[in-house]
Amino acid sequence: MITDKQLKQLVEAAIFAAEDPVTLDQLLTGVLANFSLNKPRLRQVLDQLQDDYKERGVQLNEVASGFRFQTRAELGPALASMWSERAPRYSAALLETLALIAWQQPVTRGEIEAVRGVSVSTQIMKTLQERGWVKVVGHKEVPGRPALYATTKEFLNYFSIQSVADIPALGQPTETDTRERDTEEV
Amino acid sequence: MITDKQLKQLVEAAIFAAEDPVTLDQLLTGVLANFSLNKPRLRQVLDQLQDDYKERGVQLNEVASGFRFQTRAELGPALASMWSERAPRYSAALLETLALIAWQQPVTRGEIEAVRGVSVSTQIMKTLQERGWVKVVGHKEVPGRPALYATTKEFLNYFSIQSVADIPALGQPTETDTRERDTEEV
Amino acid sequence: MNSSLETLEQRDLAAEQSLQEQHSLPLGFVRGEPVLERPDDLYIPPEALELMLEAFSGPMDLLLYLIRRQKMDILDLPILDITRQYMAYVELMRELHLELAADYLVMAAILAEIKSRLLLPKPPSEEDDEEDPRAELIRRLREYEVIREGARQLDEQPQQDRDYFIASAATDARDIAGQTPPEVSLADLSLALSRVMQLVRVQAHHHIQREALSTRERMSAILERLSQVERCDFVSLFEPAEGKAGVVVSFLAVLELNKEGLIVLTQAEAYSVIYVTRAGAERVLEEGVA
Repeated sequence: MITDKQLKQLVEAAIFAAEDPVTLDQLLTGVLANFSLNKPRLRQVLDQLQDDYKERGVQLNEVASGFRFQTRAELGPALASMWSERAPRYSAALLETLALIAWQQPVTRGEIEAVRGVSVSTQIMKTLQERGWVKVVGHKEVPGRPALYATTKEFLNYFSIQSVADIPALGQPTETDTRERDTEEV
Repeated sequence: MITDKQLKQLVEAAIFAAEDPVTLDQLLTGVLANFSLNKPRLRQVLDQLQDDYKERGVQLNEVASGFRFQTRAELGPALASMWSERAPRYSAALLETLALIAWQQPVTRGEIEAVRGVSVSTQIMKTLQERGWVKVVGHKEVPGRPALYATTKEFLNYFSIQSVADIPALGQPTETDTRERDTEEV
Repeated sequence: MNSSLETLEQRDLAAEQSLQEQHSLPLGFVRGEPVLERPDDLYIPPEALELMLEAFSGPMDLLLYLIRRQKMDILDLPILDITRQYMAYVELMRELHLELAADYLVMAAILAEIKSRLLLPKPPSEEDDEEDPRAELIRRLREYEVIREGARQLDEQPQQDRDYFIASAATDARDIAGQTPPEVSLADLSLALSRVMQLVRVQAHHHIQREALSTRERMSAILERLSQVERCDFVSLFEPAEGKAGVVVSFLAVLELNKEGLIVLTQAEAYSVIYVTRAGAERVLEEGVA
């Protein structure tokens, strides 16, 4: 039989080794399959583990899809430097979508796609909205009631312009235009 | 300033959150950049962490390319049953090729074939490179300029060895081979 | 795993047969077939031979096996015996048209050559000078043996996802890191705008009016306002402080919104208040009134 200590080690290791959160059932039918164990007993083990990690850099949390270890919330900002390489540049597709929204607003995704001749990825629309540059101002009264997108005040503020009409017109390239333009996809 | 407890939590969380093993330098210039810390002090923290985890289901190990947490050795069989699909098995031909590259690196495919007495399949070389265990480090200046292969730190990490010398059979060079052997990763 | 191990152990070479060979061999298939138990009986069922050859990683491996089976040292390579046995296997492979044979044939040629040199009578005077014809093969066998043993030891090392697993924790730190979005210059935006304008010009062949920009923007502002209030007074859409130009822009925006069917203008009677509602909202309003 398995000792209490071994049992705790096994559950702990299984949760750490799993790529996704692990449910009680997954543990019972997986690593614990050979040790007839009931749920209340496993719950106890998990409670103990949660307690063990209370003061540690990672903690055992129960999320919607099961248990997982995650880094302590307060450490987030300090840990963020591990991934804070310079943000990649926005793709041409994203900027063109943004320009089209600015120009043709209020506009549906279908209308943007009609002009660009390619589908606009959900990721691009999400990025633009998360950035606060684009928002939904209504829905078009056609089948499917597609969202109508428009630019925001934050968008104007970011580019320090009063209105989208202030976006420099064609034929007046500034010196910054000559910069390298092979933007990376975000 | 950061307390000793916070420091330990931060290092612990960073190693758990990192995708690959983490070196002292990576920690010092990364998450710890804001806390003027020296290597001996960080070593102490890592020693303490190693100690903290001695009896746990996961342990802090130093492998070829840094520190990582990994599951306790005895738990391997029980855990493997949960993820049997994750454990690939390698053919004798692949392992021999890998051992030969580790032992005689940098080595050409022709040289591998000469020792094994059998042609090395392109599939094996592809698999070894895709796994990140073997890479081309140059070309031999002979007709055809064949690629010279060497093993990587990922290879050492995967097989839990610090250096090729940890494999006793490969530990000592053959009398026929006096070449520099420890072509470390660049 | 256990039953297959036992099967292998019957093969009198358990001590030297390497672990990884067991891996590559579909052992369940063999079912205790005494494939290698009868060294002198060269009858081997074709499918068993195929499996057996799979167990060997090449001619060197087969040679080593033949030597070990005779409990001989590589240094004493009994070339006549080994060559005879090796040729028998190769002959079988040829009969079975096994693809593996090519590399095995090269070794067969080497063995045959050594054998012939050994059998050739030598002038006694030269005997000391001439190198043992087996020397090169012995050297290769020893070198190969190191590799084979190295591969076996490598396979016994703790391997990721087999003997140990990487322990990792989820983190929200990555999302925090992702919160520094890329910078965009106004010039970049201008260039993107000119690209899409060009696209439209090519598609529509109509004149592009940049002046329309502010009208479109005003349309958005009106729509947004109408998403917050059910309806509003037409007059309230105009901001006198904006001056004449601003009023014109607002007026154009209302006309355009109406044309595109995005708003509905209602007026109970002449000169009464004109109400502006979102298209689709009027139904809700009417229901509310009724």
